[in-house]
Amino acid sequence: MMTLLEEFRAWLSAALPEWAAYLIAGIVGIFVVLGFVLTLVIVFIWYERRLLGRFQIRLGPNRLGPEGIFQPIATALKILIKEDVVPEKADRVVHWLAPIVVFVPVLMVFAVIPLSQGAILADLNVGVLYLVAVGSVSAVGIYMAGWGSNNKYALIAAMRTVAQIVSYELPVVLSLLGVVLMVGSLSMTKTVEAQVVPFIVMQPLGFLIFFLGALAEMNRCPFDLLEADSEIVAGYHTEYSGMKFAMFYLGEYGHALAYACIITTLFLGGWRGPVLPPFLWFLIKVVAVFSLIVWLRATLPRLRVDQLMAFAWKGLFPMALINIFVVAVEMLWLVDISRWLVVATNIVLAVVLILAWSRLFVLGRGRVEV
Amino acid sequence: MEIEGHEPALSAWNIDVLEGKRIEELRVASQQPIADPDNWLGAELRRNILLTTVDYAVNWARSRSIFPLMFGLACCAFEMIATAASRFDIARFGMDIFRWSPRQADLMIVAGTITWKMAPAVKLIYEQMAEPKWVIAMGACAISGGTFRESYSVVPGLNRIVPVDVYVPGCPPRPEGLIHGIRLIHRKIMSESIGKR
Amino acid sequence: MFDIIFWLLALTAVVAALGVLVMRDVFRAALSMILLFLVVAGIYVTLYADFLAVVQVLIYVGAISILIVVAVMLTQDVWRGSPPGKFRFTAFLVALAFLVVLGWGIVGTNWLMSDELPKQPTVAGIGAGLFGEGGYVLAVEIAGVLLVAAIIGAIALMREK
Amino acid sequence: MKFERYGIGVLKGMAVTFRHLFRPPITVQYPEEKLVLSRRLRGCELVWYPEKCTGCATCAKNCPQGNIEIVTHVGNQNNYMVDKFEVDTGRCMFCGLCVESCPYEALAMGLCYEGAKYRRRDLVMAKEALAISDSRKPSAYARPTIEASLPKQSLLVYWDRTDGGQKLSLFPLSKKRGRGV
Amino acid sequence: MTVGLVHYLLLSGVLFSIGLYGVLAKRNVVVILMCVEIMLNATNVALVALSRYVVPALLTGQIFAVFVILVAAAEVAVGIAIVFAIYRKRQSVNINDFDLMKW
Amino acid sequence: MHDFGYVGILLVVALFFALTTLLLPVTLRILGIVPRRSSAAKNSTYECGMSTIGKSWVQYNFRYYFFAVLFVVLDVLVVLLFPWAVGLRELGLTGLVVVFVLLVMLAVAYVYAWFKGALEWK
Amino acid sequence: MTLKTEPFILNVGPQHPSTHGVFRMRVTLDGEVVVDLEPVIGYLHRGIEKLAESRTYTQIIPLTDRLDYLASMTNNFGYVLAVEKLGGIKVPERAEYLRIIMAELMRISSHLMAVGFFLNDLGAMMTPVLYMWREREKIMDLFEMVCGQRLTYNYMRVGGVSQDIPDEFLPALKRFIDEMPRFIDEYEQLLSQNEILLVRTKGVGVLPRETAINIGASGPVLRASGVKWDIRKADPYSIYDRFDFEVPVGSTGDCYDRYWVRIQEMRQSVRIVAQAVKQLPAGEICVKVKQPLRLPAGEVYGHVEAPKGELGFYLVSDGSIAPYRLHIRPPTLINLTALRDMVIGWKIADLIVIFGSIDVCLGEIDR
Ligand code: SF4
Ligand code: SF4
Ligand code: SF4
Repeated sequence: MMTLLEEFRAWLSAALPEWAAYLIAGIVGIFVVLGFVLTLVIVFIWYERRLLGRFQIRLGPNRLGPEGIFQPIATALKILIKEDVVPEKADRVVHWLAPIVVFVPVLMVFAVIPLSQGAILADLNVGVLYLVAVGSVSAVGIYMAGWGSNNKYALIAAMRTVAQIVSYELPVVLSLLGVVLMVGSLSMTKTVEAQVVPFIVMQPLGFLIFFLGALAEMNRCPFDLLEADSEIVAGYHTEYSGMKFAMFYLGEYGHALAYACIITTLFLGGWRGPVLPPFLWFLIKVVAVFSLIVWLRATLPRLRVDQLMAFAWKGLFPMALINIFVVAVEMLWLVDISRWLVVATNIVLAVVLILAWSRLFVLGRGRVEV
Repeated sequence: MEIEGHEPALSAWNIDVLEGKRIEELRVASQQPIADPDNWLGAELRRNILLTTVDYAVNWARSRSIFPLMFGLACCAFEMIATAASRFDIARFGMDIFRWSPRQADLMIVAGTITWKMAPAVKLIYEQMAEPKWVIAMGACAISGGTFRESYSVVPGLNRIVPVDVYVPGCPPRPEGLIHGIRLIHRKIMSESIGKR
Repeated sequence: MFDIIFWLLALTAVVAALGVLVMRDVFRAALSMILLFLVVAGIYVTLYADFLAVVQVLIYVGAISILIVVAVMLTQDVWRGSPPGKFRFTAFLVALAFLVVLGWGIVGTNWLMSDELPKQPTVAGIGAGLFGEGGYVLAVEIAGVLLVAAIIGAIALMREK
Repeated sequence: MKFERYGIGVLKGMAVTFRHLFRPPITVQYPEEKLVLSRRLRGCELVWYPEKCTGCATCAKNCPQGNIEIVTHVGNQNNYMVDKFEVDTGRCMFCGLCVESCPYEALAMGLCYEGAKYRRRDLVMAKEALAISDSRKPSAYARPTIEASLPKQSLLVYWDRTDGGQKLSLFPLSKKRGRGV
Repeated sequence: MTVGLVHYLLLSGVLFSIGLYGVLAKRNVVVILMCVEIMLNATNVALVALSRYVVPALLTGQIFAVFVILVAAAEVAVGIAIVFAIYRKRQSVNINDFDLMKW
Repeated sequence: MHDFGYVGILLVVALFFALTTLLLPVTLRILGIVPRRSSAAKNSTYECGMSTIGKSWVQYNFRYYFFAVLFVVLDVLVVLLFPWAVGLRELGLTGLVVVFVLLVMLAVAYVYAWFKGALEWK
Repeated sequence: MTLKTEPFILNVGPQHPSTHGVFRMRVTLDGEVVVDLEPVIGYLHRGIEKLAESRTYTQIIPLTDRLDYLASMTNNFGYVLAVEKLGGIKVPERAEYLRIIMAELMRISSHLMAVGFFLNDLGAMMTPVLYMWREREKIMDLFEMVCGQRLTYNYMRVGGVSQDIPDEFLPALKRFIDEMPRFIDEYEQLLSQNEILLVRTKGVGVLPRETAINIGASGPVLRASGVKWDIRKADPYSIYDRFDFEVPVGSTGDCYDRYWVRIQEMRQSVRIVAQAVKQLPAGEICVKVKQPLRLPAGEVYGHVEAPKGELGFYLVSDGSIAPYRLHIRPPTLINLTALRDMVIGWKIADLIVIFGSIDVCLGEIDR
């Protein structure tokens, strides 16, 4: 099936030379996607502030425009015209490059996300892996920011990035493997099409692991160690001001949006849904996932870095291993009998594993002899 | 502004001595209050249309999303937090993103008694804030030393070390009082012009 | 179009690789290396190896570079931790000689080129090649053993006696 | 430490926050709606009755920080005429000891709490600024006689009731919205 | 001349030589490790290019590249482990300090 | 390969976007809208209002280097499984057995690491 | 399996999100692990003890407000108790009850803040603080109703209290103590069983019983270590012997116990207030004392169980209108001495949590 973009290109190339059609189609598509992303990011910033306010029995920004919807715009404009301080001791080049390295991959993720039926920029054959791969680049940016600032708090945050990648990348990749096993392809559109039953039902454990891993990768509560403001002030962007800080800020919300989109696509059935138009379904699901993230943020304290690692390595990783193996076996023999049998076994598996692990696994006390 | 340390010089004693020296220097240097930056109050601005529009946009953005720098020093800090808490919620003014890093903050709310020992830190953090920046002196102590003005260890007023834009009296001021002060800051920002700089 | 992209990528790759050598700051050298990895991924894309490209980013940028950065932290005074060594002249000669021989070999060889279009998609093909019957199953298992050995070896090495 | 509770603790906590989502926010939209404050409020000013004051300076004596400056001269009925009555509200800690000690009830705490100023010198209140006027009402701190005339304080304790409590509603914002600044 | 196999192989050769020079000349073990990675990458480029131009219908070259990546990972892991082990003994990552005979 | 072309264009656009947003304040500064007043104190490192003691680029003690090593190796193994996952149906039992052996080996390494205490933060 | 790298020194504070004021810790870190800690205090040294020597006994009361500004009422209470002890002044019944009500409300309020900010230090994004602040606001409302200020009450006087409660006070207070247990339940539900909180606090920052006694810790910090010592029971002052309440005691002395003890103490305080409201007699609220007050020459030590521990006032009088010397024994300064032993070997995140669990107030430490 052709994507909308390809159709558009085919339509264009009737009139234009091949390369021009290609370029124009690409740029138009990209601007549609970018427009979607940036609007949604701005809306999300507002939405989170308001929702967090309501969770905390207060109002949140409500004065600029109807219900304060213009608040993020004012904030963005203000940050834009704020002075930009680069500390003298910092590594200037790295300090300047870091925001770009954080921000660009976030935008790149959206290349493979089907916003609606056929509305995908590039339906890559390796879409699912592409997501993880691109996602891991922005961690390098965070690391650069932390190191380049030449600030001890930022340095600690940078090192925590390493800890986080090291622990969460594996469970995330493994849980994605579960999805791929069920789809039989790495393409994102195929993934959506394969979800007659959303994968959150098909493999709840995989979803849980992926969700937790995603929380860690986008530095959200309870894994927001990189900017744990009660510990290390502002984390890796302690020394950033002005537009560069805004870039991190946008990047953070862009990340959240990206992961909300990914979770929607991979586990919630993407744009599929009855009655409403596909794009609306997609939007609703994304907002729902994001609300869940905000809800977690409003409730939970954060883990310590070694506990985070222990949790990932001793908890999520073995669970994910068992999960993919079971899923593989199911896909070979069980799924042909009945899809619902798979659902049932997987739910049982999830419950059993969670119960077992809660009993078995011990988070370290964390004291180190010095 | 750095204590360069090669290992032996890094003893706690040496650090203390260096910091003490800095306190004394600051103390000597700040015997007189800094004049209030208030000349805009009377002045009538003459600006052209373009400048006015740009000014308006700039000031609109600046005044409506101030990131406050939390600078709680003493009792007043708790009224400052009360201002941020649910009942008074300065998030309504777009101030819900509290920054602890001076790089990202616009408004320093100094709430509480400033001692001479703390004064270098206050000054340094003020200086590390990125432009444009504003300062509120909250509470009697920050305005004038308040209750402890006679004391040997207290700075008699924040305006000895940094210029203060708005004074909020009270001991501590009520949260409403602080919000009122913030609204004064808003008004001040709205009257600023980029042409003047 | 394709040519331009290739030359761009090739140039960046060489510059990035030279950057690793030239920079005294080990951290910047590591960043330069990461850039090289990314560019190599781009080169894979031009060679129709999409799966490899993604794996390149995932493994090299996401994992190996992280490990190297961890090791960078062991350097004392990272910002001037990579001074040129004693044998740089000899090394330069050796490398140059190697390059000349290699280049001569490459240019001189008459490559048997095939005009077929490359196989797409690659993932399933690689899967079949790695795990299918008649594929490199044994090699995969050996590689698995190697990796396990690497883990065990690394842990044994790093543990304190 | 084991995760013995299978994550139930986390879910319980989340239930609490979720419940709060459907409680009315306790926020007062300050510049537009104002809380009725305590009748004994010690606001950030003092209220002085020029005609009641005898210039005895008991208040100045009782002020812990000597914050009240009184200069008097002897008038023609052998009384004191107050030349200067100055309080530095930028320094006063509003402890109320001066008010409590005034034998003639000529000094009271003010009800004002919005005292922010741009200039330090504006905070020093002289005779005229201190004197009672329509806009400057005394509070009932240590003045039980005027207590009854002041409105009742709105209390958060009665937050789900409308009598004597702060009024709250689930969607307060759509109804009342202030300008940006 | 359009870009073809030779270009890719030359690029790979250049990268390989750069890596080689680094391995021989550098003194910081971590940098040496980086240079080894560069060399491995160069080989991979050659492998994939050969696969693309010589046997496009088969994916042998790419499969080989996968194996190279596998080995590279193992190599880095062990390499870093050695660096750590030596660092623990010598408090340094400078190769001049690694007087292996004195271990 | 068309799709990767779009990704490439997106990369260029994204880079361009990021660069312009970063350079916008620089332009605005020249126009005088963004203020700039730098001083030695402003450009000094922030550390809670105190001066930095010693240097900030320090040798940082990772106590999780075991995890890092383990991660690299396991990550490679896991990524290797993706082609198998895609072709699961075609590869059938053979593939499953191969992967099972791989997973067992992986588990062995993992369990070894666990028992050797590599999964403890020491 | 250690690796030696150079440790580096990090300033945590004075302007730091979780030093609860202007405390500064010079932390020597090895990676994330704290290997040494040097507390630096004095950033809020306001010279209260010195200022007190030049003020009359009444004028000192507002100064005591500013000691532990989260528990001003208790400070007032402790100070006037000391003065009354030296002066031999008998306080009217009603005033005694009012004092108890205020002190216990203050304890609830202070513990709310302690627990809230402790949870905030754990990273709970302000939510617990804001919930608890709601209850604190209610208490503030009540105090404001009585004495016109939200934070610095200046309410108690030598010989009684400054003013009687207004009519609407008691109904509001009754409503508050009726609903308070429900809110405490809610807080417990919010995080007490949360797995993350448990792994972050259980077994972290243990203060063994002996050490706690040796350093002279008091208050919840001491009780969490398993010592049943509460001045309200051990040396009943005012009229605490008339109330029926329990002293919650922890077992291991870790951060979780300190948290738990505080929550339980809030419940007990609610109980005390409820009893006091029931027994509240009518009558005088203050005995007349001669102004300015002169105390007989001599010295006295008066102490109360402040929310944070034993708050003592050591007063030396030479018969003049001002004290010759006033020394304050701040509970948190003493409790803080345990910090270094508790944090060494823990991570920087734990440092913040352990520090938060001690619940310090800088106004009191630096004085
Ligand atoms: S002004 Fe009053 S409340 Fe504020 S810090 Fe000073 S003494 Fe405390
Ligand atoms: S205000 Fe009262 S105490 Fe003060 S001088 Fe006047 S009459 Fe005397
Ligand atoms: S309120 Fe207190 S500080 Fe203010 S003038 Fe009166 S006695 Fe002095």
